[in-house]
Amino acid sequence: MKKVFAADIYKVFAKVSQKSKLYIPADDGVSQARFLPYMEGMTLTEKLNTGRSAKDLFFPQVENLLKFKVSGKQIEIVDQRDEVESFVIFGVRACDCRSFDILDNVFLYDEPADTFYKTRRANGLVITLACNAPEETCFCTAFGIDPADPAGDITAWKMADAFYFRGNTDKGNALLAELELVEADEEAAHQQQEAIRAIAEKLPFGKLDLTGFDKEHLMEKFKDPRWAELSESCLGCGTCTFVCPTCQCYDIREFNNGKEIQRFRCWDSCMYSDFTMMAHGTNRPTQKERFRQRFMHKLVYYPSNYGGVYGCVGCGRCLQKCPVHTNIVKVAKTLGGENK
Amino acid sequence: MQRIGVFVCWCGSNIAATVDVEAVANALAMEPGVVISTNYQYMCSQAGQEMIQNAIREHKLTGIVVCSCSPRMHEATFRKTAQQAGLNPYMVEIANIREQCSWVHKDKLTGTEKAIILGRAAIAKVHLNAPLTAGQSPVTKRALVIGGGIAGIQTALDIADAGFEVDIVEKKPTIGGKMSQIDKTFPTLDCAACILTPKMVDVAQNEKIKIYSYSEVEAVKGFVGNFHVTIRKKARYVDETKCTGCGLCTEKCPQKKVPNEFNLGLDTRRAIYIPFAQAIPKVATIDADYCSMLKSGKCGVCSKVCTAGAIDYKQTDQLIEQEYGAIVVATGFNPISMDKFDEFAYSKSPDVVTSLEYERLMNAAGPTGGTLLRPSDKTHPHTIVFVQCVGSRCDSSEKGKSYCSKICCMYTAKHAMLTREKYPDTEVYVFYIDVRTPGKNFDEFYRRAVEDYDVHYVKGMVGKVTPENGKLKVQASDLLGGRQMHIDADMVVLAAAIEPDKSARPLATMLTASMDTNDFFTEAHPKLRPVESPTAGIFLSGACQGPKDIPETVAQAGAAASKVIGLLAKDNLTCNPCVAKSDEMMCNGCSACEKVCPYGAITYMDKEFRGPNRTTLIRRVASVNPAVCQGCGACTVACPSGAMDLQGFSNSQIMAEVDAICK
Amino acid sequence: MQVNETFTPTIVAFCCNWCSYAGADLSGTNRLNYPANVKIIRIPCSCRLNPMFILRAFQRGADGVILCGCHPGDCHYTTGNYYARRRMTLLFSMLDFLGIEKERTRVEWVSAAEGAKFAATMNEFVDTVTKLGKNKRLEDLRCAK
Amino acid sequence: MREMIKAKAIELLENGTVNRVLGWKAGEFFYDLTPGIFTSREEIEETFEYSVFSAANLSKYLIAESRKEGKIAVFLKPCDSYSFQQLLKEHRIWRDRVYVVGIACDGMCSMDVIRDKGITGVTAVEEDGENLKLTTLYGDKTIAKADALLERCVHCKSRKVVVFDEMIGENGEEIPDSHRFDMVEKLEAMTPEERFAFWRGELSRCIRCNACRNVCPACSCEKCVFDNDKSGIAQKAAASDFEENNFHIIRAFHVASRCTDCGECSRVCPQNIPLHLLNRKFIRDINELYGEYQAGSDMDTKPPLMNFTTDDCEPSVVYERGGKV
Amino acid sequence: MMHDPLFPVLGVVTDIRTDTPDVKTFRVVGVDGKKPFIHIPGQCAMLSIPGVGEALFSITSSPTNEDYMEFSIKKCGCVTTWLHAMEPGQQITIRGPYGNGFPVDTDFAGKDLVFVAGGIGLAPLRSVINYVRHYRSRYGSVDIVYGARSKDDLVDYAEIIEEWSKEEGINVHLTIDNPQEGWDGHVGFVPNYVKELGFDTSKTVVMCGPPIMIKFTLAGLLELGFDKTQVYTTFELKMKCALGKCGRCNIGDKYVCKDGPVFRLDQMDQLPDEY
Repeated sequence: MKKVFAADIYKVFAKVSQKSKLYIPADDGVSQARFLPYMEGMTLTEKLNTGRSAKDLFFPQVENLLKFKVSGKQIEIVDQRDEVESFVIFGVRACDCRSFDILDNVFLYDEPADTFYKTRRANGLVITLACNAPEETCFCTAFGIDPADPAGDITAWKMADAFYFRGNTDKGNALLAELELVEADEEAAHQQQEAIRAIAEKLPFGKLDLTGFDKEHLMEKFKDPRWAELSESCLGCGTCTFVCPTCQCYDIREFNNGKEIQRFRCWDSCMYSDFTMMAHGTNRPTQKERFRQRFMHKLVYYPSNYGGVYGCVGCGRCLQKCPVHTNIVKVAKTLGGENK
Repeated sequence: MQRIGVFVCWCGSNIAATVDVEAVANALAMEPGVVISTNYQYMCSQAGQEMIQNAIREHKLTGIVVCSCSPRMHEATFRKTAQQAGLNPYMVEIANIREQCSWVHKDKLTGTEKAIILGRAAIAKVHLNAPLTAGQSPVTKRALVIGGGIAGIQTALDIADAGFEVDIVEKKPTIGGKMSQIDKTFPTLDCAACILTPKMVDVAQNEKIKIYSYSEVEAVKGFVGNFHVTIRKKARYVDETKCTGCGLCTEKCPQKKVPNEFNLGLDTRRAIYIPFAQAIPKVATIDADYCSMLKSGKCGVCSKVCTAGAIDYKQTDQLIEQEYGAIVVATGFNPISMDKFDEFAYSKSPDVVTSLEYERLMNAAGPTGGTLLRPSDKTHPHTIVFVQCVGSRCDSSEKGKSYCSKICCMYTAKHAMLTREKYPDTEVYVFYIDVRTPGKNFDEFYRRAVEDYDVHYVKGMVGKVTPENGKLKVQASDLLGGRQMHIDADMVVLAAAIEPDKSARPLATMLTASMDTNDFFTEAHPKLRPVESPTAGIFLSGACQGPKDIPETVAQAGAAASKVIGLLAKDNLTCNPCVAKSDEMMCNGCSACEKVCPYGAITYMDKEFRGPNRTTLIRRVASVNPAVCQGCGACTVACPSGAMDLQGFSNSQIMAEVDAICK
Repeated sequence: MQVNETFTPTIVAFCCNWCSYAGADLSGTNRLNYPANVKIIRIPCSCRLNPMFILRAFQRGADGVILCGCHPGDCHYTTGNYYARRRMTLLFSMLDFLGIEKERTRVEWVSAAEGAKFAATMNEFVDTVTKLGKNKRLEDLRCAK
Repeated sequence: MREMIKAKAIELLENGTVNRVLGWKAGEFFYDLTPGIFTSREEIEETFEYSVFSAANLSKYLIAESRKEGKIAVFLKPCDSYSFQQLLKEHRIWRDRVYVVGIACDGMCSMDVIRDKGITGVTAVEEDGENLKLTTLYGDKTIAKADALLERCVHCKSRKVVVFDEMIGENGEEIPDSHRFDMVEKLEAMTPEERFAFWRGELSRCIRCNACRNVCPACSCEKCVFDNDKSGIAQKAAASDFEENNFHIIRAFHVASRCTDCGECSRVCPQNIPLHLLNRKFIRDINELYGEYQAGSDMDTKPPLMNFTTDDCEPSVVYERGGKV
Repeated sequence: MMHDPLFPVLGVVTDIRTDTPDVKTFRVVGVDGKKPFIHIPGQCAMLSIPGVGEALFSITSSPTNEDYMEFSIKKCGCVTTWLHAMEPGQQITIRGPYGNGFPVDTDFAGKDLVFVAGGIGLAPLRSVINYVRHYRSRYGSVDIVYGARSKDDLVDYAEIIEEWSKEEGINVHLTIDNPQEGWDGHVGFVPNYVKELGFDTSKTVVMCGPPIMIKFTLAGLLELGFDKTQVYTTFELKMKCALGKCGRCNIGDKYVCKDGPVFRLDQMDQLPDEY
C-alpha cells in the first residue's frame, strides 16, 4: 500500500497527467460533479459521485464510426479512427467500476468484440476511490459490491490527511511504481473500510431483496400486471438510461454535411417511443412495454445471459434523477422479494 | 432517387456573357441524380423546349432543372413543356441565373461559380419534389354583385347575358348609385338618367337577375366557386311584393322634414319615400328614424292610404343565405367629407356646395327643378367659382387624399360649360392645380369650355372663402399671372375628392380581400389582372378599385363580368397544388395553424385512429381545404410538430436548398 | 474584431415570391451589383420562413441570414409578413440572448419595385457580416469547410 | 392540507363524481413522490401523498387520461392550473372528463436544493412548520423550507388557480413583482461574449435525455420534430455544439407564447441546466414588445406569436435593445 | 487498426429484377466481383446506402450459389424505397452474415420438409429451398405452400414455375387470397390451404410470412397433429448493430439478430410475447 499526503495529491495528478490524460471528478458549474481532464488548479469534488457515470469514458455518448464519400454510383469507405491515447481515470466509485464488468460482457466477451470499446478499455487505467459517505440512494451492496473496497487497476482511499493506494493489477502496480510513492501501513485503510461498511450497513436499500429476478421467473415477471401501474407516470425520457452506468443501447445514425457522410453511433434509450419503431409499427407500443423492457433487461434478461449477474450496480443515479421518481428500487420492491 | 435533367440557358448573351454556361452544365452533371446536363442558346424557344421534351422522354427524367431567367418569367412555360412530355409540371425547378446572377455580377468566374451553386440548390430541391396534382372543386353557377351602381348594374347585366344567375345586393332602397344623381355626363353631355334608367329597367326585368335592395352582406364563408353568403335584407316596412310604387303614401305622410339624401340634403322628403321617380325596385321604404308610427306607435297614415295593403310595420330584418361561385365588389365611392376644409366655408355658407350637390342643383329632377338657384336665398348666381382638387393630391394624408380623384377635371369642365350655356350672364372661374384630360374627346371638351364658353380657368389654389354680406369672398392666387385674386362670388363649388364607400373595409375583411391604405381594393396585378382581387373568386368592378369615370367603370364592369363568366363557365376549378397539407398522424389539433390562416382554409375534426394494442384513439386533427389555401405557409411555422407542411415549398425542400447553398 | 481580408461570408437571403424576389429580379434587370456570395432562396411568403431554416443555414456554414418580404401591409397573403415580423423579432432576440452576434440576422422589407433597395441592402449586409467575420458560434464543426 | 386533499380524493371517488384520481404517490423516502392514478379509498389512504415535494405538474397526464372512459379528478397547484388551461385552449384536454380541484400552494421544495446545501444521505423528511426536519445517515438536520424552495417557487408568479371546479384552501393572487426576470436581465446586461460563454457552459452539459421536453406541458406534440426523421433535424444525441444549441432554441421557440413558465423543465433537468431562462426570455420579450401576456391565464386571448398588430416593432428592435454590445 | 464488426464492405448491385409491384430482387457482389461472404440459409446481412440508412435483409440466394448474393426486398421504408429506385452498377455497403440460420445440415437433414410462405416471406425460405434442391439427396420430400394477395404479388414466380415445379420430388402449392382473372390455381388463405393439404405429421415445417399467417398456420398444424418442435420460423425486428449489442431486437433474453432470426416454435414458447 502506498500513501500520498492530502496536500500532495495534486502533485501526483500533475505527474500522472504529464504522461497520459487524467480524468478526475471535479465540480462542473453548479451542483454537479463530472469526470474532467485534469488541469492545474482543478480540485477534486466533495460530492459522492459524478452526475454522469464513468462509462462515458469508455462508451461515449456520441462516437464516430466511419465516413463515406459518395460520388455517382461509387462509394468510398473511410476509416477515420485515431489511435486512442492511454488515459487514467481517478476517483471511480465501486459501483461504476463494477459497471465496466457489465459492459465488458457485452462489448468485449460477446463475440465479435466492439473494437472501439476494446481499445478504450485497453488504454484506460482505472483508479477507484472508496466511498467515505454513501448516500441514501446508494444500494451497491445489494449487488455484492463493497463501497469500502472497490476494484479497478488501483484502489484508493481518502482519509483526512492522506490518500492510500493499493495496486490491483500489473498495470496499476506499474503506475504506482512510476509515481514513487511512500509505502504505507494497511491498517489505516482498514479502519476507513470499517467505517464505510458501518454506514453501508445502514443504507435503506442496501439489502434490497432481488429474489425472483432470474431466468426461471422470466415469463412470470414479464406477465406481471403491476408493470402497468409502475409505468403509468413514466415520461418516456432517457434520463435514467443516460445517467446509468450499465445501459449500453445505442443507435447508429448518419450525418450528411453535403460532402461526406459521417456514420456515428450514439446512446439510445429503450424508454424512447421510437426505439423499436419500424416502417410498419413497433412491438413495444406503449410506455408500459418500454418501461418493462428496461427493468426486465437489468434484472432478468441480463442475469439470464451472464450467469446471474444483474445489470445494475446500485449507484442510485436514477433514484436521484428520475423526473417522476420512478426507479429500479420501486420496481424491485414491487415485483421482487416477498412480493414476487 | 430522381433522374434529373439540367438545362442551362444562355439567354443569348444575357447569361452567357457573364456565366460560362458550358462549365455550369458540366459541373452540374456531376451532381447526384443528374443523368443529363446540357446548355442551349434559348431554352424558352420552341427548339429549346423540344430539347427538354426529348431529354425527358429519352432519359426517362423524373425531374428537371432549368438554369435560366427568373421563375417569375418562365416557370409556367417550362412546366407546360414538361407536362407535354409527360412529366408532372411540379417536377420542374428553375435556377435563376439571369436576374439573380448574370445580370448582377460582372466577373465571369464569380458568375459561373454562383450559377453552379444556384443550380445545385435547384437540383437538391427537385430531388425532394413530388408530383403534384391540382385538386378540383365544383363551381356554384351563380354570382353575387355587391353594389347596385352603374358598375354593379353593368356587371350583373353582362353576367346574366351569358346565362348565369346574378344577385345584386344594394344597401340603398334603389339601385342606380351615384350615376342616378348625375345630371349630364361628359364629354357627350347626354343625360345620365336617359342612359342609366333603361339599364336599371333591364336589370329589373332580367329573369336571371335578382335584386336585394335595402340589403347588406352580413357574412361570407367559403371560397372560390363555393361562397356561402348571408345577406341581411333590412326591414323597409313595406311589402315589396304588394307595393305598386304609386307613391300616394309618400305624398300623404305627415312627416315632411326628412333630409332627402338623394338630393344630398338640399331638400326634404317624407318618412316614407321612394328615392326618385325611376327607382328600381319602385317600392316605398319607411325611414324608421323618422316614422312616428315606428317610433311612438302614433300615425299609420301610410297604411291607411295604401290601397295595396303593402305597409307592414311589423316587418323585421331578414337573413338570406345563398351560395355563389363568384363575388363582384362594386361598392363604389363617395365624395369625402368637407369637414376638414374649413377654409372653403363649406359649413358656414349653404352657397358653398360640392360638385355632386351642384349636379343636383342643375338637375331637372333636383331640388330646384333644374333652375340654378343659390341654396341660401334661391336667387340666380352670377359669379361662380369652382375649386378643383379639394382633398385630392394632398400632401398631408390627414386632411385629404394623396391620390388624384381623376373625374373632377372633367365634371368641373362640364359644370362650367353647362352653366355658361344655360346662364350666359354667369361668370365662371375654375381654379386648378393641373387640368388632366386624358381620355377620348376629353381634352377637346375642356378646350371647348375654355375657348367656346369663356370659362375662366385659373391655375392656382383658392386660399380662403369668406361669406360676407350675402357674397362669398374668394381669395385666390393666379400662379400664371403671378397675382392675388379676390372674387366676390355668389356660389363656390368644391370638387371634393372621392373615396371608397365606408362599407368597403368591413366587406374586405369578410371577403379576405386585400385593400390598399386608402381602402381601395387591391387588384391581383396592377396591370395584368386589374379586375381581380388577389383572393380567388373575388372580382372588382368600378370605383371600389380606384377612381374612375363612367366609361371606364362600365369597361371594367364588363371586364369583371367576363372574368366571372369565365369562372362560372367551368364545372370544376383546378386548385393551386402548392398548398399546405397536414399530416394527420402528427397533428396535435392545437389550432395554431387555424389561428394564423388568413383564408380560413383550415378546419378541424375529431377522427378515430388506431391506438396501440388494438385500441382506438380519438384525436382532433386539422385538414386544409386545398381550394381555399393560397399557399402562404404561415401555418407551417405556427405548427410546432411540423405536421403542417407546404407542398412545393416543403421544409425538407427548403432545407435542402439551404444545405446546397451553404455547402 | 479581427477582419480577415480574404474572408467572404456566405449569405443566405430568403425572399418572398411576390415582392422581394421580384425586387431582387429587378435589381438584376437594372444591372445593380451586389456580392455573389449572396444566394437567394425563394419562399412563397416571409411567413414561410421557419426558424429551423435560419439555424440550418448557420449550421451548414452561412455567416449571415437575411429575410426579405413585402412591406408590412403589402403582403400578397395580407397578413404573412406581420407574423414573420413577430417571429423573427423574437428569434433574433433569443439568438442575441444566447450570445450569437445579432448583426448576422436581419429582416428587410423590399417591394417588387425596390430593386435598388435590394442591391443596397445586400451590399450593406455583406459588409456588416464581413466585418463580423466567420460565424463561429452557431457553426457545426462537422460542416466546416 | 394533505388530509383535506386525501379526503377530497376519497369523496370524489366515492360519490361517483369521478372514477379515477390523479395525484401523487408516496415513494421510498418522503421526498420522492411519483404522479399516480388512484381508483380506490384503500389506495388513497395507503399511498396518496401531498407535501412540499408534490412539485410534479400533473396537467400533462390529462392529455391521455381525459381520453379514457369516465371522469378523472386532478389536483392542480396554481402554476399547474395555467398549464392545464393552456392545454385546454389548445384542445388537448377534454374538459368535461376532468374534475379539477385547485389547491393553494406556498411553494414546493427540492431535494436537489437540499443536497446542494451539503446535506446528503437524507432518509426521511418531516414538515415542521416553516422548517423541514431531515433524518440522514449522518445525523439529524434542519433546514428552513424557504431555503429548500424550487427556483420557480422562490420567484412564484402567481398563487392563483385559474381554472377549477372547486378549491381547497384559499385561492391566491397573481404576484406581479415576482422578480422572475432578474436573471434574464442579468444575462442581458452581459456582453454577447459573456452570454455565449454562459450558455455554452450550460448547454454543453445537456445529455439530450428529453426530460425537459417530455415533462413540458407545452411540448405535447404527437411526434416531436426532433424524433421525426422526416423533419430533417431529428437527433438522438447532440453530436455537435450546434445540435445542443439547436435543440434548445427550437424547443424554446416552439413553446414561445404558449409556455406558462411552470418551471418543470428546470426542475427535472438531470444536468441542472437553467432551461427556464430561455422560456422566460421569450416571455419577457413578448411582454415588453407586444404587451403583457400570460399563457394559460385565460381561454380567449390569442397567443402573441399567432397574432399581430399592424404597428408592431420591426425586428431591428433587437439591434437597439437586447443585450449590451 | 482492428476491423470493427460494425464496418461494412463495399458491394455492387449488378442486377435488379422486378418480382412484384413492390418487391425487387437485387444481385450483389463485392467490388472484386466475388461473393462478399459465405452464409448459411436463413442468415441476414446489413445493407446500406450511406446517407439513406442501413437495414437488415435476409439473404435470398442459396449459399450454394458461388457467384453472388441475392436479396428480395419489399418496398416499405426509407432504405427500401431508395433501393427500389436505384439502378444496376450502384455501390452499396454490406456487412454480415448475421443470425443463426436454419439448421439445414443438422435438424433438417434427412427430413421431409414443408415450406410455408406468405408474400415476401418467401425471401428467406428461397435460400433454404435452393440449398435443399442443391443437396437434394440429403433431404426427403419437399412441399412448398406459397400464397400471396394476388398472382402479381407472388415473388420469384418464374423460378417457382420454371424450376421448382418441374423438379421431381418437389410439390409446389400456390394460392392467392382472392379469385383473379388468369388464375386457375388455388384460391384462399395460406393457413386454410395448409390444413386442406393435410401434411403428414412426420414432416418438418419451415414458415415465414406475416405474423397473422404464422399464427393461424401454426394453429392448423397443431390441429393436424404436428408438434411445435417440428416447426421453424424466422423473425424480423428493428435492428441497428446486428451484433447483439445495441439492445434493440431482443425478445426476452434472446436477440433476434444473434440468437435468431430462426426459432423453433417450442423455443418461442419460452420467450415473452413481444414481437
